Amino acid sequence: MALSVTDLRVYYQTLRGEVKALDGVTFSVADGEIMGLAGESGSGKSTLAKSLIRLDGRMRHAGGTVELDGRTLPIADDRAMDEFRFREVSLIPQYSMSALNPTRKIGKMVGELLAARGVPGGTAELERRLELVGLSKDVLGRYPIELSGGMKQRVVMVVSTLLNPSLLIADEVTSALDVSSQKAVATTLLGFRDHGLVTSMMVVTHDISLVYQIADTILVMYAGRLAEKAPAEVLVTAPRHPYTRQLVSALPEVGVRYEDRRLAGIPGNPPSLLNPPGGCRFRDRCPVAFEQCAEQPPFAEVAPGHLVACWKAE
Amino acid sequence: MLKLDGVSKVYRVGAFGGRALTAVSGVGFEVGEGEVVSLIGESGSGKSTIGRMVLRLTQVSGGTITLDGRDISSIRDRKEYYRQVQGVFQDPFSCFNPIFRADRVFALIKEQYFPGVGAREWRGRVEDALESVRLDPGNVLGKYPHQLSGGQLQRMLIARAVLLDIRLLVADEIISMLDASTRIDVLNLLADLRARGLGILFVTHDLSLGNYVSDRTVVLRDGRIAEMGPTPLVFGDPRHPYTRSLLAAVPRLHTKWTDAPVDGTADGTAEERAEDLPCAYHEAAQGSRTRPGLAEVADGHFVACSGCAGAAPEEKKMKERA
Amino acid sequence: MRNEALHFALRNRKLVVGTVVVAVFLVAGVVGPMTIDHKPADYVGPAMAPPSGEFWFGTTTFGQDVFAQFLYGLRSTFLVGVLGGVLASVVGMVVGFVAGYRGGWVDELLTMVTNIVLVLPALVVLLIVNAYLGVRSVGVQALFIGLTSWPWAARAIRAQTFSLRSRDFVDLARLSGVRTPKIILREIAPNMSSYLFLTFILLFGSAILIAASLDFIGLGPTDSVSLGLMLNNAARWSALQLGMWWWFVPPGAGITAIVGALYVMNVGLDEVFNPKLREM
Amino acid sequence: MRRYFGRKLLVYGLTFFVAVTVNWMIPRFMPGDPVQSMLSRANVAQPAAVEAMRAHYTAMFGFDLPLWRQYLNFWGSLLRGDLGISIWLFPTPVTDVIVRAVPYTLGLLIPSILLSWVAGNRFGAFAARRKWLDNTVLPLGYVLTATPYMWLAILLAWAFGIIAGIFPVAGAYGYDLQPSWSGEFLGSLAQHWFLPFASLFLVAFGGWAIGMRNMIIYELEADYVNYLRALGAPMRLVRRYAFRNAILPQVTGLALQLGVLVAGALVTEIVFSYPGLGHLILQAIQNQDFFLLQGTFLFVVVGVLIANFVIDIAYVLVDPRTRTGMGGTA
Repeated sequence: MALSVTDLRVYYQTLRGEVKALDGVTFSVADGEIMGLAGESGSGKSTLAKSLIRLDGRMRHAGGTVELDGRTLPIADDRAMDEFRFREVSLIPQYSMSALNPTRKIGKMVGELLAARGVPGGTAELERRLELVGLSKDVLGRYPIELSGGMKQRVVMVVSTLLNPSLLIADEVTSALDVSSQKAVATTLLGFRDHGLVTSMMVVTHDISLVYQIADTILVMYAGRLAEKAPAEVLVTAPRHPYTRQLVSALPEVGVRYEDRRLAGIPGNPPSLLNPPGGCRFRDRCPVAFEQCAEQPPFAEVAPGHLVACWKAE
Repeated sequence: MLKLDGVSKVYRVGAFGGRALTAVSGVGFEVGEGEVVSLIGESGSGKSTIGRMVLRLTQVSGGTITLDGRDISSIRDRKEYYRQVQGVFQDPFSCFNPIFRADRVFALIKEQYFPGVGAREWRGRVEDALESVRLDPGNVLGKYPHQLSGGQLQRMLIARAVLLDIRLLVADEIISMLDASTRIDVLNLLADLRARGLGILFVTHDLSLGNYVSDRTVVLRDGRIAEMGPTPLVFGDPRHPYTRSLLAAVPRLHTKWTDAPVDGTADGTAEERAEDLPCAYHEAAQGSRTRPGLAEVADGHFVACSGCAGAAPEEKKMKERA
Repeated sequence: MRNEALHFALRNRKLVVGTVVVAVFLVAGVVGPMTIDHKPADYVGPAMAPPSGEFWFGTTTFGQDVFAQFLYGLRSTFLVGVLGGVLASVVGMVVGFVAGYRGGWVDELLTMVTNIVLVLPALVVLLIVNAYLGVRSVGVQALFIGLTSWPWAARAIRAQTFSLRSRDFVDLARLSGVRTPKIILREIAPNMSSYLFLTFILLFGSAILIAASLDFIGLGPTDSVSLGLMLNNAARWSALQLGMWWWFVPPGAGITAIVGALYVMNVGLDEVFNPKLREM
Repeated sequence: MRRYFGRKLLVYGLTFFVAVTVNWMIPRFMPGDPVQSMLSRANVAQPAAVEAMRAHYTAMFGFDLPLWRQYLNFWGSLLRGDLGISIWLFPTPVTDVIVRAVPYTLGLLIPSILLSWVAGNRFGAFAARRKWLDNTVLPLGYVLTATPYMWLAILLAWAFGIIAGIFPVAGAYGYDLQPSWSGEFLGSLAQHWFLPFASLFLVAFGGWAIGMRNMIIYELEADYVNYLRALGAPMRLVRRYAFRNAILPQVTGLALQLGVLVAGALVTEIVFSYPGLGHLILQAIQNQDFFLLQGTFLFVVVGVLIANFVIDIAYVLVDPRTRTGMGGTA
């Protein structure tokens, strides 16, 4: 079991009070598993991704544990986390285009980063990996401004995976890209796992169709909690949570036309996480809600590898 | 109704406009009443520039855009034009001035176009417009933009356009920033407007969205039309290698990329494959080249040269003639 | 949203302290002179008297009341600051808005003019202008200060306008048929109101400092007293060598306190308007 | 690159042109006969000198010529280095008076600007690290930048010169000394130099420290910092990068502040009767020596323009983006 998260709670401090962005999350990711983490804005998916590597200034660890390869990650302790970052858990950020120091040559920056982390040399490996994503070693002698957006993204992908982390978090890496580059980036991620450069991966996205292409399993979040986790194929073809079901059926696909089949969205809005209502958080928008939903359903296994948080998911 | 003819846009960049950058070149297509035309392209394809030129937010460098046969740049009174043509943009949050209440967008319309209408009657009209986009007026009026969701804001903007009783709506990536569970409703709204006789120019980078809602599709690449025609034809029988590669790259829900035929794997392979396939433009008969640079391969289905080897000698000939 | 800003404004120590200091001096400058029955230049007391119950700040070599001069000086200091600051803000705003919104050659031209005025050292230009003016008043001084100190404000406002111009709500206003001046005034300027206010505060402070320097060199107003002029007189009549600290400490301390309080206010306001800085 | 410098030089050229034109216009468009008013206000004792001066100025202004001729002649004599003759130090040419004063001003300005910039930046970056430092240093910094240069100069002169008696408070060297390379003279020079330098340094230092502190805090929120922190880079490395990037706007700030710094040096010289350009300006104003004043004005403008250009070059050297960006496109 590469990653196991137990009852993780992370709150955001805001002017109006604490936003319970992540409110009791329990799941695990197996060795070699690529898990897609899908959800809409405000679902808590980014908070989850961030809290596994670095809480930002306004985030507070309110409870729960994270274990990676049997060791507990001290996620609330910024200093103690440094040891794990990059080596054990690494991140490809959403902001790849601006993730590189603009006034340092790329090679120099990576060298200084590696030296600071106590990793000697590594130039040959770096060049080899750049080649793997189709970049020549010349980019090391250049400043970020001299590279195109796509090149910067690939450089960041290579740097992030340089120390063969056990867990790689890819946070919305494709959302700003065109379809053809999306595909290239997604297949590169897949290649990292297949070449053994990373053990497991969490691909955070709002685009289920995209993550479906490369993920083994998909975890769907709603309003700070988990809704459903299942093998990708199952989640897309036979979802059990009413939210997932409605979400998947709201996605237009190439070939579906308005005249032939009118799709429908989910009416209503997610609840505010400042003072979230008790019980199932989807209940107000749920077509099958009943009395029991006033109580929070457990995230229970309904079939092997298929977990759902819904009283009606049998 | 709306007709673009050989439209180009050249930007001057650098100090004192030293260099020229061609964003759009020689684009021509039409949007009829009650017709949704989607303009599909990747970033840098010039699709948004075309939308802005139609909205007269950017000047046309070459060619003409006409509305009912009238060159839009010759319509001196912009208000007269904007009464008929309106736009909705990508980022709903950026469309609202954050320091004012959201319904100010309606107030602006009233102030500019209907100063004579009484407050009560106007309120009735606003409420009707909001209901027509399935918003509860009580829920959205009087709120600040940050208190509303992206979907609600986007619908308010559509309601704003509806208030003017327009004939053409330019919808520039209007749902790409919305959540999956609400975007389809906004898309459906466009289809409803079309049923009311509105022409819609739907600018998008997302093929599945364009396919869902549009009657005709124009595929842009580097500022030029690669392929255009009735949506079922363009998506069902793409003739330009670029269209094909785009379609191959679209993530689908029930088919994985890996399920596709082996030749369509990672990057650029579709392009390579194009060399083997004959270029639809040069295959077509001389007589079918009814539009500049485009050959009509089926009824209303136009395709441009794939950039094949056949282009070189022909270009040479053209140059010699010129 | 507005109330939120007020909420933080009242809890921001920097802002409150800065505002109180400025307000105290402002009241002293406005009301103070009315409580004193002699003119600042009148010879009312013994020469060179140190501070006492009668003359709080002592007297000059000629027996003038330093405290009276100080109060009147505050008045002209504020006057120069406000007039110069307002004028510079207005010029900076007009140039910045027009250049940023119109772009193209208008922008090129205005930027060029801005850069030229920017690299010209303001004080030296003011020096020769003022030197040729036989009679100088606070108003004329403020006028010329305003005309020379706007460039950085114009540059900053231009940059802000430039980024706001591309926001969709500006396009939407255009689609609503609103004309350019109205768009600038009603869509763009309100979004920068906090920024414009901060700019004004900084210009206000710098106008006071420039005026003080001019006065000190001997190009101050010929018809009234100012804090800078007091320093000039103190230096000219050897207050330093005579150990008359009460003559040169108060005016300088007054300027420092006002300008410093303005700067601190500026930081406080920035924190109030910019939520990102609130946590610092 | 060429384009960048070309543009900068164009602006500086135009600025010089504007400065010269202003210089030419002011006496001509102010009310009254400039020569008459100048001479009547001038404190010149010998009547012979007055006549000589009148002849000189009338010829120089050339009022019988059309305006454009006057303007061209003005440029002509300017380019020959002829700025007229000082009234205060009649009959020394203005150029000579100024050239004698310039070294003193530069000797004050250059060290105080450079040292305050370097020290202020270091200190500001340091203050941004610790909350208590930030809370104590910041207010001090604001007080320093808000202090009028001449007031701090007066306070220092009073405290260290009059009360403590450690430093002299007037002149550039002892009255009993003649300029030479002797140790005694150099020592006196340094002693006289220190207080004006210190007051210039302190005021500017406060400004740079605050500017740097704000820039560093801004930089520490940049994406590249978040990325480095997410990869576990130690704060030491992150701070180094942030400092280096925060320095860039401070270089630009140096150019923007030049005018203020020069103004500060001028008034500081006046406090200490330091025989630089500031002292000349005071004398020129008190003696109604307009030629000296205008000549000094032109010198200062040219000096500031040259300094601006030096800073432009420095900026290109420290920011790789300008180099590569321009190299790639120009």
